[in-house]
Amino acid sequence: MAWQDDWRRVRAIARKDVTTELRAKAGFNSVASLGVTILVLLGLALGPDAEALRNAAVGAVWLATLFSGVLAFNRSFQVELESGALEPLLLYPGPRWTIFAGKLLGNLIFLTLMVAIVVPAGVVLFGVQIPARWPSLLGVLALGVVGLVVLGTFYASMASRSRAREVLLPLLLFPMLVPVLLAATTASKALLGADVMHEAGAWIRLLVAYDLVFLTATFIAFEHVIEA
Amino acid sequence: MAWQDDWRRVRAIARKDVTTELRAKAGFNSVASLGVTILVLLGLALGPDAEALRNAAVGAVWLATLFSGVLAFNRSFQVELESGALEPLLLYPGPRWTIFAGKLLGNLIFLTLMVAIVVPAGVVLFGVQIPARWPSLLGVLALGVVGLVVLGTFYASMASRSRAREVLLPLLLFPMLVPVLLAATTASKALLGADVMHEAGAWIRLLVAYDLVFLTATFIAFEHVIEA
Amino acid sequence: MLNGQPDRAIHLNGLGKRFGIRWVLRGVSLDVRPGEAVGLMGPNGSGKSTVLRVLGTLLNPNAGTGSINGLDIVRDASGVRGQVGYMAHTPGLYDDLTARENLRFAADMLGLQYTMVDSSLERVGLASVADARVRGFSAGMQRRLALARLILRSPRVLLLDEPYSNLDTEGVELMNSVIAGVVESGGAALVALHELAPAKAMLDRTLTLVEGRIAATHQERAGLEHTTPTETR
Amino acid sequence: MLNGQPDRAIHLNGLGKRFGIRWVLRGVSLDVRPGEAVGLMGPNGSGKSTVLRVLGTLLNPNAGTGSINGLDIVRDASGVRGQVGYMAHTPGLYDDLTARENLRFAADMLGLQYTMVDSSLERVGLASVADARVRGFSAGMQRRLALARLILRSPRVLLLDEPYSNLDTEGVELMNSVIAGVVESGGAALVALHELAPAKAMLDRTLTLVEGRIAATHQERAGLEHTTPTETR
Amino acid sequence: MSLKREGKLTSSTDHLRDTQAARPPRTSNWLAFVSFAAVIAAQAYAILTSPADADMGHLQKIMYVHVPAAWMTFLSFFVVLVFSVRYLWRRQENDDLIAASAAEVGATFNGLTLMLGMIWGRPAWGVWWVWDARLTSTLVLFLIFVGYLALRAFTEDAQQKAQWSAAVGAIGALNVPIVYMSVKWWRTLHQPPSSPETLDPAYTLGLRINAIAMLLVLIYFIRRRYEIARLERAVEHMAEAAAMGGG
Ligand code: HEM
Ligand SMILES: Nc1ncnc2c1ncn2[C@@H]1O[C@H](COP(=O)(O)OP(=O)(O)OP(=O)(O)O)[C@@H](O)[C@H]1O
Ligand SMILES: Nc1ncnc2c1ncn2[C@@H]1O[C@H](COP(=O)(O)OP(=O)(O)OP(=O)(O)O)[C@@H](O)[C@H]1O
Ligand SMILES: [Mg+2]
Ligand SMILES: [Mg+2]
Repeated sequence: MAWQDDWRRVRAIARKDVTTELRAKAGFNSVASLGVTILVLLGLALGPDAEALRNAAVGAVWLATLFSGVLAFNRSFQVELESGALEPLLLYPGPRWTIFAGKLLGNLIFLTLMVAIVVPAGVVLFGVQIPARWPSLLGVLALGVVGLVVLGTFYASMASRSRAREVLLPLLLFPMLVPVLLAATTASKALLGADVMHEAGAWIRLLVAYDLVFLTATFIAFEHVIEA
Repeated sequence: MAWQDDWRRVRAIARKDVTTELRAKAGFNSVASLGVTILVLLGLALGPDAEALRNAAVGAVWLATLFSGVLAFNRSFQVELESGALEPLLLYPGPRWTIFAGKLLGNLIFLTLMVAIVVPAGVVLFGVQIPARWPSLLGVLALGVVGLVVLGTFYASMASRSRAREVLLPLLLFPMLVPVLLAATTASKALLGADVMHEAGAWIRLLVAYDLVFLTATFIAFEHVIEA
Repeated sequence: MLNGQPDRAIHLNGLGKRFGIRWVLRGVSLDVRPGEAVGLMGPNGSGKSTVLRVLGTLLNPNAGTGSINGLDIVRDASGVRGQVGYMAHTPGLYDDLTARENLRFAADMLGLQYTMVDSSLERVGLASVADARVRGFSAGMQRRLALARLILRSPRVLLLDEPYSNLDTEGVELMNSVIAGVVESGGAALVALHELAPAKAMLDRTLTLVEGRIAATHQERAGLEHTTPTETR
Repeated sequence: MLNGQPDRAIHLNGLGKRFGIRWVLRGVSLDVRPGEAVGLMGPNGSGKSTVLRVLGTLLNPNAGTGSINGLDIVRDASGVRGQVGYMAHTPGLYDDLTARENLRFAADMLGLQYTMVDSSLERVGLASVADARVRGFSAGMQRRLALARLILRSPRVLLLDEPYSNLDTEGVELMNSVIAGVVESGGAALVALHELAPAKAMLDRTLTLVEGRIAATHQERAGLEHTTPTETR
Repeated sequence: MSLKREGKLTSSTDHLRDTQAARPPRTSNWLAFVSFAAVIAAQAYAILTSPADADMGHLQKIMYVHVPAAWMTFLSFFVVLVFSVRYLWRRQENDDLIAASAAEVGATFNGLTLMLGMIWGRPAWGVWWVWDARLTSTLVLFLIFVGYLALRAFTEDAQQKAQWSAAVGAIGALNVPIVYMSVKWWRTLHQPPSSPETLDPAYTLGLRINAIAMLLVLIYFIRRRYEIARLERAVEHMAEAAAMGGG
């Protein structure tokens, strides 16, 4: 029974966040458009050489996801703060990790939708050739997104409650995401290139390990973070 | 006398913004560190090849300035909104353009300080060779920063009052800044390369024209924007 | 009452305001004479705050006209702002500045001497915390500071939205003395409130707003302790 | 009073709380028995909100101990949260959700049936706007919705911070009936307020807080209409 | 190590009983003297005994600061990790203050390593910076702890600050080896790392002596910073005594 109650809480939080985000008209659409805009900017700044662009494609897609994703994470806690709704949230009885899990789930849904727009846009804009083994590419994408969401949600739970949320979140998050960025871009590049599956393999293992380590660590740490 | 009153208002707003920003202790420091962090991310995403990185250097510096600058612009109006201080601000008698001018001045100071950190970091990290004609490079930089601040402040005055400010501002601003980005990067690249002064010259003229046009346009438009 | 002053300090005629398609004010007409303090009562959501925000030039009306001391609230918004002291539900202060810096900023914006800052801090009883940041102020201290900012501009017309909330007894007296000061020098005040008690002694009459219309006028000072229903338009 | 219930619903002993180096509460001791409603008065900045926030487990005390129905507010915070209904200065609602969605969310978090949502919307008089977004609600409507959320959890102990502000007469009665319901079933209430009038009939006694210490106790219901200074600790 | 000397401050609710703890801690001047004397001696020894490097000549002598500084960076952040975890475990204010002091000192050494490395790299490699694994991960490590310090600066409530930075410190330290591995792999896919791995035995003794001297400095700095933090807290506790005690 207890786990059912907990699961109901997790679902309620995720549902509320997604609803709010979709309803705040500009919410999802504009984060996705922003992702595309950043892709264009990267293209222009790195441009005009087509070869150089193709090489930069993977990195650009990940950076665009990262930069626009940060905004989404911050918003998810900001909703709580705007009219002091975090206090009532903290005052519900029941375990606190459900709050983290709910936020995590909401952000995961949100970011998955976003990636579904940014990645095709990147493929088109940067002229990437889609290889036969695109399912593995999707796998890399998913692992990267999980890493991004786990740490993003965790740091947002603090940053968005401090006074400098917009600055603090990327400042904390970006250096921590260096392994994800490297692993995801290098693995994707390997999969896009000839093949070298064994090379991509090592990076994918790194991504899996990273996701597991930080999923565990943040779940443990969240209780300490949210209560203060 | 009237212009003295106006100038006093402009100064008061700029001073208040800078004070707030400095007092929020890490305010400036962390925006500057974020600029450096973004440079590092760009370096990692664009891959280990030194030649590719050198080519990307100018673009990367501008992007890092842009992405961290956006945060600064949003903050400058957010301060007004946090406890409903925008309403009292609007209720002071006297011309509304002073509000815009004050914000503009504050942001210009802030961004100049930031560029003074991000640009040297970019030069070092991306291995840029500083050419003899570096004063013209500084000129391009200044023109670019002005364009960035003018449009950034203007759009922030709208975006930061909407619910989706973090997303809306870059979404409105980035496409508008495409000419600045292109002109500044191309001119800088030309100045960094052999020389081709006449090539850089055309871009610099574009920058000057852009700055003047939008400085005028935003001053006119601001009265309509702020009052709604 | 001063000479050459229009005989209506606050004037609204058939004011209508809608949000989206919902009409929140449906033809509100009222007049406040110089030297008069009028209360605006009514149930939650009846439109009190909206009336004050329109008068304070923060919202544009969708129908009807209004003026403050003869200045039209739409066409001459900037002139109106020079006359009006508006106090909202929220204090609207800069949390990272100190009390004194907040008022100095206001003085800069209004073109006033800094010496007035200290005297108004004194008046609201915040002189001892003048150099503390507003962030740590309690609800009532913030409201006092907002009051200090209000008196800085020596307003001719006060528009106060539930000004007594969060204030202790001493704070209530302070608020009343500010209102009295403005009214006695020929100004006017329109005060939204729910609880009449703290303002009883101050108000000449109260208007009751129900569903965006003036439903009743109540004489306070004249001793006519009964409700006069007025024609709703 | 129920059986097996501790004889003190709310208990504080020597509570101290500081922000930075400034002590805001300097040894507050108080007891509220089951079946009692107690008012907490005092000037602005005296620490009323802080007392309630510490009792509601939103702040950790820096000195002293406290308990709610025998549960320690620090060690057993989670248990305390299950018993307490806390209402802050601000309503704490999600602006982009409707009134009903806000309450359904609360029901999810509390593990309650959705049917209770409709009945509590009914009770606070918001049934007609149940599907409107909270963003457009007036100050008083938001407070009513916060009240609806409060009764959803059937709290045993109420901690209310200036609950009457923004409420019209009908809203005040509603608030009083909620307090009465809790108190009559053996619960307890601690209510911070400035204006005694709306709560007069409800409160058994009031405590006055001055500079972070209890300065006086005042009997309301027992008819002892004078102030008893108590020893400050 | 003297860092671990127990001062008996204080979980947030207990410290009232222990008024002893409010007394300012002793300062440690002797350690300042010893550690700086050791650094001067070690530098003098190393500079005098080491032969000029075949490629770099006397430039090589930067090594005696650069390398120990790098080691001290790692050591400080290890201290941060240990005391952050310990804080989350025991919730003692002391642990937080030690972790914070170590983070500040570590960030300083980290910055020093970067600066000296770059100053060295310019003549040695002809560029200020290369995207080598060790360099890049040192920079990322620096940024991680800049974030940590920014977080501390942006939060006001002491307990919130302690809990948040303990979590961020621990998770940040956890990531350091992963960052190092990933940057290394990223690099090695294309070309071997260009950082100098080979070290002539002629330099090792000088290096070791300098490392020990630098360790003393590190201990001194962390302790000193910690004492200052304790003094700040002591002021608060004295204010408390005044507030709670006086009528
Ligand atoms: C910004 C530039 C640099 C950074 C961030 C940097 C960083 C580091 C770090 C973190 C270490 C300690 C690694 C360990 O012991 O595992 C180290 C050691 C060392 N560095 Fe640097 N370094 C830089 C530039 C240089 C340069 C230009 C040289 C010489 C040409 C150099 C020579 C050394 C040597 C000889 C060691 C000791 C190697 C060993 O014990 O294995 N470094 N450096
Ligand atoms: N920005 C807005 N958007 C949509 N509706 C609004 C907005 N502001 C106010 N309203 C609606 O206008 C009506 C009147 O609101 P107003 O705030 O003026 O009421 P009020 O009389 O001040 O109530 P209270 O006593 O609760 O403060 C309410 O029904 C409210 O829902
Ligand atoms: N987060 C905070 N940081 C610093 N100081 C604070 C903080 N919260 C409250 N204070 C200080 O604590 C004191 C008590 O505040 P509190 O809000 O409890 O007063 P109050 O009795 O509720 O006042 P009011 O009637 O005005 O609401 C005030 O002096 C206030 O400045
Ligand atoms: Mg209102
Ligand atoms: Mg209060």
